[in-house]
Amino acid sequence: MAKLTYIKAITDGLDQVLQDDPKTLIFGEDVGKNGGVFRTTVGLQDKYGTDRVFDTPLAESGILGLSIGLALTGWRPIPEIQFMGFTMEAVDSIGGQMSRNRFRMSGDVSMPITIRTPFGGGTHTAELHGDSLENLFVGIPGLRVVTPANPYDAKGMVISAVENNDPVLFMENLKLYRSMKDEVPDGHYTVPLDKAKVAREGSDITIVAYSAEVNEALKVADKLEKENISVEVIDLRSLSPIDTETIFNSIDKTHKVVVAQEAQKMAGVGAQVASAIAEDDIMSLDAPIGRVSAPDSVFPFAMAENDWLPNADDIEAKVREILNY
Amino acid sequence: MAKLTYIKAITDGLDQVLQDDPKTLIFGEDVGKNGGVFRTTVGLQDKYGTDRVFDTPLAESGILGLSIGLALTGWRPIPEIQFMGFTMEAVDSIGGQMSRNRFRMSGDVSMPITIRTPFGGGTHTAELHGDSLENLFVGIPGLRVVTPANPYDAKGMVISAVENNDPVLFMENLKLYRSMKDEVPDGHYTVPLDKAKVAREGSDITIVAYSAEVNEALKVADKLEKENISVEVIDLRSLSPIDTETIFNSIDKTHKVVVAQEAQKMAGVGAQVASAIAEDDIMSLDAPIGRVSAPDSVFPFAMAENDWLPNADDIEAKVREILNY
Amino acid sequence: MAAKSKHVVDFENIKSTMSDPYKKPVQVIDETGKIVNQELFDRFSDDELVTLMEKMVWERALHEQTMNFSRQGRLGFYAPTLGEEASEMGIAHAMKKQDYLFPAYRDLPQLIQHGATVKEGFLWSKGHYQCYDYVRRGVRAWIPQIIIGAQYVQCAGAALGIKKNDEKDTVAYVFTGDGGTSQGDFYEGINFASSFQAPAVFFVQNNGWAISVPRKTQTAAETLAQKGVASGVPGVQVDGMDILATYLVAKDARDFAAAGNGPALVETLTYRFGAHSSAGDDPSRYRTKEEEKPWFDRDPLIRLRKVLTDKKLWDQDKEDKLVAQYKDQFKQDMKDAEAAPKQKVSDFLKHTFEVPTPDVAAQIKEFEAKESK
Amino acid sequence: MAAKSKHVVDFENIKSTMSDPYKKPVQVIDETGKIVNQELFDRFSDDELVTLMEKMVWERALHEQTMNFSRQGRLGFYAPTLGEEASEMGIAHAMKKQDYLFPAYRDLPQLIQHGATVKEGFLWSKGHYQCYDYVRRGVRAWIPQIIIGAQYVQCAGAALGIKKNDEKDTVAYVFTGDGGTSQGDFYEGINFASSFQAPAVFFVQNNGWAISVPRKTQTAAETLAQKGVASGVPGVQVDGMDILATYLVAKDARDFAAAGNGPALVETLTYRFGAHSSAGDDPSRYRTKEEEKPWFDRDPLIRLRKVLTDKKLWDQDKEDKLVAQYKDQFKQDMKDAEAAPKQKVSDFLKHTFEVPTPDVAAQIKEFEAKESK
Ligand SMILES: Cc1ncc(C[n+]2csc(CCOP(=O)(O)OP(=O)(O)O)c2C)c(N)n1
Ligand SMILES: Cc1ncc(C[n+]2csc(CCOP(=O)(O)OP(=O)(O)O)c2C)c(N)n1
Ligand SMILES: [Mg+2]
Ligand SMILES: [Mg+2]
Repeated sequence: MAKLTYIKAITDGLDQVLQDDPKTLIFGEDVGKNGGVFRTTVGLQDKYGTDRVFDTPLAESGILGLSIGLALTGWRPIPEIQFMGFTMEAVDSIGGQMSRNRFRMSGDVSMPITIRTPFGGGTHTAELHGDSLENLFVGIPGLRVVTPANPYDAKGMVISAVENNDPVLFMENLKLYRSMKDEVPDGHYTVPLDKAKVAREGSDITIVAYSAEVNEALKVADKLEKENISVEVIDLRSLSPIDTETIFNSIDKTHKVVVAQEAQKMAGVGAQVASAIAEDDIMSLDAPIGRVSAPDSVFPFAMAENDWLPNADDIEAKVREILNY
Repeated sequence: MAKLTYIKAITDGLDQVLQDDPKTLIFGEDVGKNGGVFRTTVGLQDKYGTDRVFDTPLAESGILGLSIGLALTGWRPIPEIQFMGFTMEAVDSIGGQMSRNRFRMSGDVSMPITIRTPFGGGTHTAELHGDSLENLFVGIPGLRVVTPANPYDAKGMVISAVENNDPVLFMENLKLYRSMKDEVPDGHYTVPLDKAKVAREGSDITIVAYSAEVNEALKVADKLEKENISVEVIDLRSLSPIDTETIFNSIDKTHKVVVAQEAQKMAGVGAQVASAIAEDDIMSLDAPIGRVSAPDSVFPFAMAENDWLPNADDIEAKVREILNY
Repeated sequence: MAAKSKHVVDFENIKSTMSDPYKKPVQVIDETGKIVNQELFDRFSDDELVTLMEKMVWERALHEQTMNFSRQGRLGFYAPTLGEEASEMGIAHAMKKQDYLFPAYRDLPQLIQHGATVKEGFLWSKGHYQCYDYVRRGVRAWIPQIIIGAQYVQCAGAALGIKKNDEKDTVAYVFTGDGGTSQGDFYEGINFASSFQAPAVFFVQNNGWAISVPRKTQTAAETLAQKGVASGVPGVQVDGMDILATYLVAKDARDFAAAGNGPALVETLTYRFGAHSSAGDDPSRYRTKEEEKPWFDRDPLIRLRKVLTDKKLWDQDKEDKLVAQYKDQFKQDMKDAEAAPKQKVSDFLKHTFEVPTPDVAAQIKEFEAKESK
Repeated sequence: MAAKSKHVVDFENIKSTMSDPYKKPVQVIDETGKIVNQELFDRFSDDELVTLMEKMVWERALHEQTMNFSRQGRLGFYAPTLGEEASEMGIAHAMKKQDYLFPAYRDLPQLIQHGATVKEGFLWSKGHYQCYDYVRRGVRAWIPQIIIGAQYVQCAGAALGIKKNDEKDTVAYVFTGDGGTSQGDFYEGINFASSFQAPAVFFVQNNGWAISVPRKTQTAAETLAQKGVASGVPGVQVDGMDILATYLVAKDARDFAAAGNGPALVETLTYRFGAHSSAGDDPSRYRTKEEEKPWFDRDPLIRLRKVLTDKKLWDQDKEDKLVAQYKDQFKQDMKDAEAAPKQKVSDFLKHTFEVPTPDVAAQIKEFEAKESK
């Protein structure tokens, strides 16, 4: 056990899978000698050599197309897309190709590709470097979309993602990279890719969130505890598929729910959660479903980010509104 | 007035905008001499010349990048993407570029681009030629996503789309192209881009649908009428933004709703509608929200399409289930 | 001249000469059936000449029979190959079993030569999941790609995979058309393979048209062979109506890549004699009979037939018999395809993820219930 | 030799010679300050030489001052330009006011030369919406593009727009780096412009590195100038540390395109002296001092300073004064930038669509309520 940052935990997980399986490959822009622009892959090229960890030309469609060809010839690719904004250059490789191959081959051909990519606001970076673009991908059948909210999950989930035989889009939260530290076990362990986690138990209201927004929700839970309001916080972890069972179990207990996401409201994950509840568990509710999100503008200029991003205050306000409904 | 097919109505609308505004341009793969692989632009090059209606090299990112540069230099581009599956090659041009420009320029720069593209299943065509990929686009701020369900709307909406100063993704339903005929006025008229339409009034239950699924819903309404069940059918027309007002008005009357889409369930539009209801109008409901959609597999091989696509029977079953809740 | 000397860089001259090295298509027999390069011709044994002719006859018979099936409504989307037999079979003849093949939608004949069955080809066209059984059988070929360009970036990955697997005498083969060369992925694929010096061979079958868009609209480059220059990949044009030239060039390209020299690019000059696809394309809408005529005269079968007939290796009777035999077989293949089991949505759903998710599992149940009715 | 003659196509030879015509970078003054092409040198008046020097001094002062601001935490993302002054200012000097400029993130100096203000440059880096006011003011320049490659396809569109508008003596200018040449959009942009023979000039500033990835990893092509060949676009290399050569080549390229000959491509050979960006890049992680040293010796200011000093057109005192003057101005520009109004989310929301949708209108109200607290 050691106290690791979120980013170090991912590095640790990648180190583990490179060690465990000689067919794993890490590649992308700057992942080699430089160890990634955030240093997520730092040290791995030195340790495993340029055959296993290497830089590519600067082209995202090329990188993911390469992954497909490598998977076909027996490799287990772990490509990095330097920022999630750049996945827009490679949507066909994801939605038109790798996610369809198991289906095409009646289950007999796997595409065990883990696409790692950083996302999420709050770091005042350049345009298209912070956006939450998960909605582009959560509607793609055959693709898993996951994102950890803490260092423990980060390591366990990246190992699970690589070991999983489905293509996985592994979203890493930029703001959490260095702002969060946790006890993380040494060596190999896994965290399931398709199970939401009850991040905190409670009985009066449920907050469903993912990634950095989970921590905002936990702050709200802490604060409201002092007023004897008991908040249950669910960390989705998997954005596609969504673990509705864990959500429904919670709502059956609390009868009230707020769904929080950092992305704009029109962007799908929160809506997907809300619609699942509205279809299959609506009668457990005794208030409308509360939604917290960024407003429906383009992800804003860096200087305005803090006002735009939904935070604990926004969640708290919505929780109180639903509680008082 | 003349009875026109859905596709002819679009051709008519395009003819109108080319005539009205000398800055409009139609371009893409095969749109010129050939008049498009479906003949949607047939005759337009002859009438308006190769300067206004022309073929491009075969590259979708190039086509939409071209549109942006043309819009910047004062033109009003109407690019065609031959099938919606190929929009995956050009997601950055749509989500990373054209939809952001008004925002970037504080409202002073418009990107009056109308991207036309055919979509939708039921024509037994090759892979990636029938998929409903609207979910890739409905979460993009600044982009309008619309789709007509009948010839009258098709002409009026394509004219509105071109005249509108926001970028518009105009989705044309392949199966409806030639299977549907309607009275369509001559000359110029518009249909609003952001208003859902009550396609049929009713009082017992609301079906919200779009594109070909509207016609399936109307069949159900006809059938149930014979049993004295009064079904209201709402045609969304705009998938982003969604006209929740029209939906809420209907639900306030019927208190029951089924949301039908041809796309897989995990793909966003139905969820977006359901979540809006669950957030803002849940207390009007006296049953869960019914969802009808394709199942969450890849769009299937052509020979299996008919079993996979949701049809009137599926909607009817769901309507009965919700009515009997 | 005075004005010209003011320029520091003579862009006009660079532009007008850059294509010169790429404009000399290799040819062995010309369209009259005359042997124009005896040295190259002599490399072929009589048996090999006959084999090549048989392959072209087979492809043409397949074409004719599929057009027949199409008219009868027994096929779905299908891309006719009439006129492109020398290009497709010449290249296919140079492939080895261990090579990975990345075909596009017009490359079913090469795919079948590489190990897929005709029945699978028909199932692909009809839209039945058993069409890809060849992959499961271990044939090293991927799916007939619909998304133009995607096969090129994937081919680069397979070529790198071959290199990393240290597989000797193995390459990745990929096809696109003249139109396909305009895609960003075409360029990225070649450039990636070249950056890694991986054993890929890139084929461009330039049949003059991308549906209704003529070759000249795609690019101002005078040849498509020169597109490799952008990535340091040597390219060459070959007379794609001459199967002997096409085979020799394809084999050289394969040898070059297999020897570890990095990728090569081959442009075959051919022509699509008929419609783009079986889905309602009508060439008379966009091209003239005057344009078509000289290309029809370059029919790849005519010229090799002439050579073989002169050498007494071939006669019409033999050809007719072969065609009849092939077509009978295709009819049987179609019957087999038509006997394929009905596809179940519940099956598809099982193959979305390795292990069905709860939502999908529920949908499987739903469909199984429907299907058992 | 016997073995070699067996090949029909000498791919090895094609590969080893294809870059030759593109490997002769134009140069006027070498790194010691020696005039190596007197004829070209004589085309410059003394005034013009001084102007070019001043522009480089201005860019360097801007660089130094922004690095200062960065250390003080007064800027956001910023891409240093140290070492690239000849390349950027040489090209900028050839632009005309009516030209459309498509810069990338490292091209703020050219953008400012074209009509944006320094304050707007700072606002761009900080992330404030007023950074794009130059577009609204009618400066024909687009945004410093973040998505590598996007500027190239958009430039093709602007070039076509210029052609359709029948605007004379007007071109579209676009920049990318060596890394950027690997993107599919780079290729599609050039190919589209060329297919339409539209007046675009494509610049590649090859500074040796794409963050930590060396030029040689991007492509096996020996030059980036030859990338135009794929699209029939003439390309040329120029010594990008020599502002006189760069300017002359850029001007020729512009003239060529403006005259209706279609696009041209220019690769400037330059070097990024410092870090990739202000966001924590450390070149010592991936390159050696031995590599850097000879490039530092090629500093574009050193060589022109030497020539001008020899001609008594320049002295250190003059330069120091200029630098001080520029820096004072930049400090004022920063103060102006810092005085920009607070950005309101409600404003942003108003600019999502031309007319706010009901959902957005509700959100505007919500934020206006928050903002007025
Ligand atoms: C990405 C993409 N864009 C467009 C299409 C539609 N399309 C199918 S074939 C074709 C023309 C292709 O021409 P070419 O590459 O010359 O090949 P050919 O069909 O002539 O063999 C087009 C535009 C597609 N399949 N994929
Ligand atoms: C589509 C895309 N992919 C990746 C990046 C991340 N990125 C920013 S700069 C850069 C390197 C660019 O190198 P080069 O083109 O040589 O330009 P330079 O920065 O050296 O001027 C990378 C990978 C990006 N901005 N856009
Ligand atoms: Mg073609
Ligand atoms: Mg660079």
